[in-house]
Amino acid sequence: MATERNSVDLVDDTVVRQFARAAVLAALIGVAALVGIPYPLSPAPVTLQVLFVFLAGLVLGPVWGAFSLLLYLTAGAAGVPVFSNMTAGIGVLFGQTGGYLWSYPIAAALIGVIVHRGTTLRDLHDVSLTVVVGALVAATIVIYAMGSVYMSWVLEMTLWEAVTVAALPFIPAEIVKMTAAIAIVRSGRITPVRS
Amino acid sequence: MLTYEPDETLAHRLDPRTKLAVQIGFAATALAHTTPRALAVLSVVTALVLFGARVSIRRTLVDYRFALLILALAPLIAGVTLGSPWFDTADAVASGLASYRVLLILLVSAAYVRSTPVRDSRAAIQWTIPGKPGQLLGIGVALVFRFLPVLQGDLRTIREGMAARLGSERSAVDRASTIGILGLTRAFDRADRLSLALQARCFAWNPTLPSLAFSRLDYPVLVLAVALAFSAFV
Amino acid sequence: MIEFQSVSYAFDDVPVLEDVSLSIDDGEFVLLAGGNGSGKTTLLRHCNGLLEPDSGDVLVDGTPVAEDLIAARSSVGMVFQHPRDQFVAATVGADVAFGPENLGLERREIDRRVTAALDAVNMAGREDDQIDALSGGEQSRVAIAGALAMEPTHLVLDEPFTGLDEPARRSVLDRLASLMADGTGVLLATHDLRDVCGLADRIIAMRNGRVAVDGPLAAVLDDLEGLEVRVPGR
Amino acid sequence: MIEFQSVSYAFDDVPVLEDVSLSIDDGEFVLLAGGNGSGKTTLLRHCNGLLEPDSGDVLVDGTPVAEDLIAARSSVGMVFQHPRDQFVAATVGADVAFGPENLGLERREIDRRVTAALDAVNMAGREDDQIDALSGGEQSRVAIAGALAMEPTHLVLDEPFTGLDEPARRSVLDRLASLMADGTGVLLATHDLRDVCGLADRIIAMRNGRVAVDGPLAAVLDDLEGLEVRVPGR
Ligand SMILES: Nc1ncnc2c1ncn2[C@@H]1O[C@H](COP(=O)(O)OP(=O)(O)OP(=O)(O)O)[C@@H](O)[C@H]1O
Ligand SMILES: Nc1ncnc2c1ncn2[C@@H]1O[C@H](COP(=O)(O)OP(=O)(O)OP(=O)(O)O)[C@@H](O)[C@H]1O
Ligand SMILES: O=C(O)CCCC[C@@H]1SC[C@@H]2NC(=O)N[C@@H]21
Ligand SMILES: [Mg+2]
Ligand SMILES: [Mg+2]
Repeated sequence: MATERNSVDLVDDTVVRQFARAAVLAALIGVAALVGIPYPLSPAPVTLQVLFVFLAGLVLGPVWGAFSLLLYLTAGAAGVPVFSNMTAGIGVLFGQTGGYLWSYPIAAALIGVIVHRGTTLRDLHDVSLTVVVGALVAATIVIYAMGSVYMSWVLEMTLWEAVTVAALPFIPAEIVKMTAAIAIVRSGRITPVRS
Repeated sequence: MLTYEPDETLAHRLDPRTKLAVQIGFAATALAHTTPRALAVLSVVTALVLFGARVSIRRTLVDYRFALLILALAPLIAGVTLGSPWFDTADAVASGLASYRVLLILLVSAAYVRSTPVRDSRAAIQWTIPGKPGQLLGIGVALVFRFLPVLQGDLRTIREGMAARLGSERSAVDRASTIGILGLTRAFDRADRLSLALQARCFAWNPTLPSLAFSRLDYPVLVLAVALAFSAFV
Repeated sequence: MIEFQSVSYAFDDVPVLEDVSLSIDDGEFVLLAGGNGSGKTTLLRHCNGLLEPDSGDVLVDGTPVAEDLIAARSSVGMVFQHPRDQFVAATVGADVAFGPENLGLERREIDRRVTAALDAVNMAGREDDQIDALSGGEQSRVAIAGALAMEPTHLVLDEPFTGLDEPARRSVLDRLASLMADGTGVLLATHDLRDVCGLADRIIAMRNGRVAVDGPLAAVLDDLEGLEVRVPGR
Repeated sequence: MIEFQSVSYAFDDVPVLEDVSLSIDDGEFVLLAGGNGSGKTTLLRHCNGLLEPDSGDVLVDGTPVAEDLIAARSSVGMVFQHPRDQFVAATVGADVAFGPENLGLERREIDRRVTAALDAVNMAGREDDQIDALSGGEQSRVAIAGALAMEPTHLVLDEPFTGLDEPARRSVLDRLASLMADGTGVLLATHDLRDVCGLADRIIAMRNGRVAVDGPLAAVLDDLEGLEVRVPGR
């Protein structure tokens, strides 16, 4: 019995806390993607996924935020119906919206790095609004750049055609999501785990 | 909804790693080729895969209907030009062929989803990705699978909890923000309780992995996967 | 008065309530007994329209619930089986005030009701406590206060005593007794009759979604045998 | 043996445990009684290092918990106050196997333990059931099985009987009795002594975070007055 126990290598308690949050957030993005509203102006549906990408970066920071999104992509690839309109499968990752999906971990990491200035998390009340807005805008640019470039390539459209259908129509919705993300973290009811 | 269904098909009997390899090989070559001839060959492969997993094409197309809508739109968008001739048929055909290969990739992955329980995917991840990242991704997939319905249930009970005390009398904005913030705090509370549960049950870096083994069936299929991957370069 | 007229309900084709008829008069205290999964919670959720019958009718004070949901929800107060499902605010005071606010009452009246309701569950002066930081039993009490503060004419409680300590249980029972004296009808689900049957006028026991027993406790005690409920003196 | 040596603990400066000393021997069944908010759950969470004392020591089999978390977590099995907080997998079998897997046992031994644990709680053959589709009582039993499968030498249960119907309660009690006979130490929190005190060796009653009473039930029955717990015969 003793030898058996000694071989157990427990996951550190602070890692467990961050990991559990990352996993639940990944599931939450799946819930947000359940109802994709098809949007007549674009070949991509309007969903709330991006809002949770924002929150992942803000609340979990660059490492665990990015991990959470990577886990989201892995779960979808493994057959958990977390992509828009309850779809799943590796095919979606290579499909026409694949560029957006691959951008999520990068966007979350970017937000985390800008807002927390590194891997130790800061109290979000100490971060100026300008920095938060700047981080969210930068992440949004990454998401749409990757989304449109990939779409133009995989569907053989010109880049400009892709941008007009895959980026521009979403700008108003994106502003709403940014506002919501800021309101949520400012409400103080969800705070980063800092130790 | 397209999900795993227990069955005895050829695809169900394959090791999940083999099936992952086939999908990746197929996607690689499909992304590299849009000639009608290549697409014809890939269509045959797709048909075989779907047959091997006994996937109903009609049902699958219904599940991917939103994606299909988009794939159908793309050639139109590509074809439209500002100014004469207003519609460029060559552009539209090129985009149409490109869209078609995306459809094939989606169908092949549908065969995986239909034939592979999440538990097998988890095992494949833990066996394939080395070290701690592989462990966390593997367990994480199982947790996402568990929490997806739980969080949906939370949203339902929040709405019911509000309705029972006449929350319906509040403004739409007030209601939406209450549901949003409550949904989030509840999810994070769940995460914090989940971490206690994991700790209490000895969550470790080196657990016993779910067992996986290649059978004789897997080897020819693996060869096919490698062939598909290499064909991306020809 | 709450009335069920041959109500049936199924979750995804699995029948959970079958041909249930019953009524609870004003000022009456009725226990709803039955083992795990017998359909108690499902029945209670019909009283204020959280669920709608597949067939049959539920009437509150003579009006079908579906016809006037607001009337039903303001006259039927409900305490959920899991208190955590019911909270809509971060602090005790804000949560208990939620219902009265939706009734459009004046601030002073709201404050009076919040104080009185917290008093009744032995949580006086705890308005500013965070709900997340309460112990399990304290959360159950706040959930009960939330329903009491609406001062409904009918109260529906789903196993309200699980987790409550002895003084809290007594104080809630006292409060129920005085409410009943003022004409409030009470329907209380439980599988432990020992604590409440002194006060109850009648017992309705369920089995497999059907009403198996309905009558005054003394008269039906023997019929409760085999219904998976705990009865006094055993 | 589990020992507390003048343990104190505060949540954000609010003292919740104050100078708690006690011990539970192997094979002993100790009840932890006390009203809502008296600190039972907080105390139990110290037994396997989910919380760490601000001052004082908690020892499991003579070793401070903080010094050897692995030993503490593998030898103290814990059943949470809310079973729903405890599940880490979507199906019964996967959940019960989680602990043994993380102990790094062999697959065959894991399967044996899962079968034995589910057997012990009358859930044999239910491995593939979805946890969310179980009734409340069945969920409680699966939670208990998850702790049993780790074959701990101490078992810590936080109000395991709330929500269980009569047959379920009996079968869990039977299992506890046979575990004790095999030398497992059991610490069970409750504020209703009526159901369990026949089996218990000793009662520890808490008030405001302090141990108010500690002794065999017969000897301390009168001292329990005013401790907000329900005792037999009242
Ligand atoms: N959301 C649901 N989906 C499918 N089945 C459900 C759902 N909710 C309840 N059931 C099933 O309906 C039946 C009755 O459930 P209900 O919750 O009404 O039981 P109960 O009498 O309240 O039991 P308990 O004492 O455990 O609270 C059970 O068999 C349960 O499995
Ligand atoms: N996370 C927390 N933050 C702050 N205070 C807390 C927290 N958890 C518990 N408390 C407080 O600690 C005290 C003891 O709580 P605990 O949960 O240990 O009580 P308990 O004896 O288990 O009660 P119950 O019978 O209601 O389960 C309570 O007053 C509670 O308000
Ligand atoms: O298939 C998927 O799950 C990916 C959907 C991507 C939707 C993109 S993300 C950016 C943009 N904003 C939206 O609301 N929808 C699109
Ligand atoms: Mg119930
Ligand atoms: Mg407790």
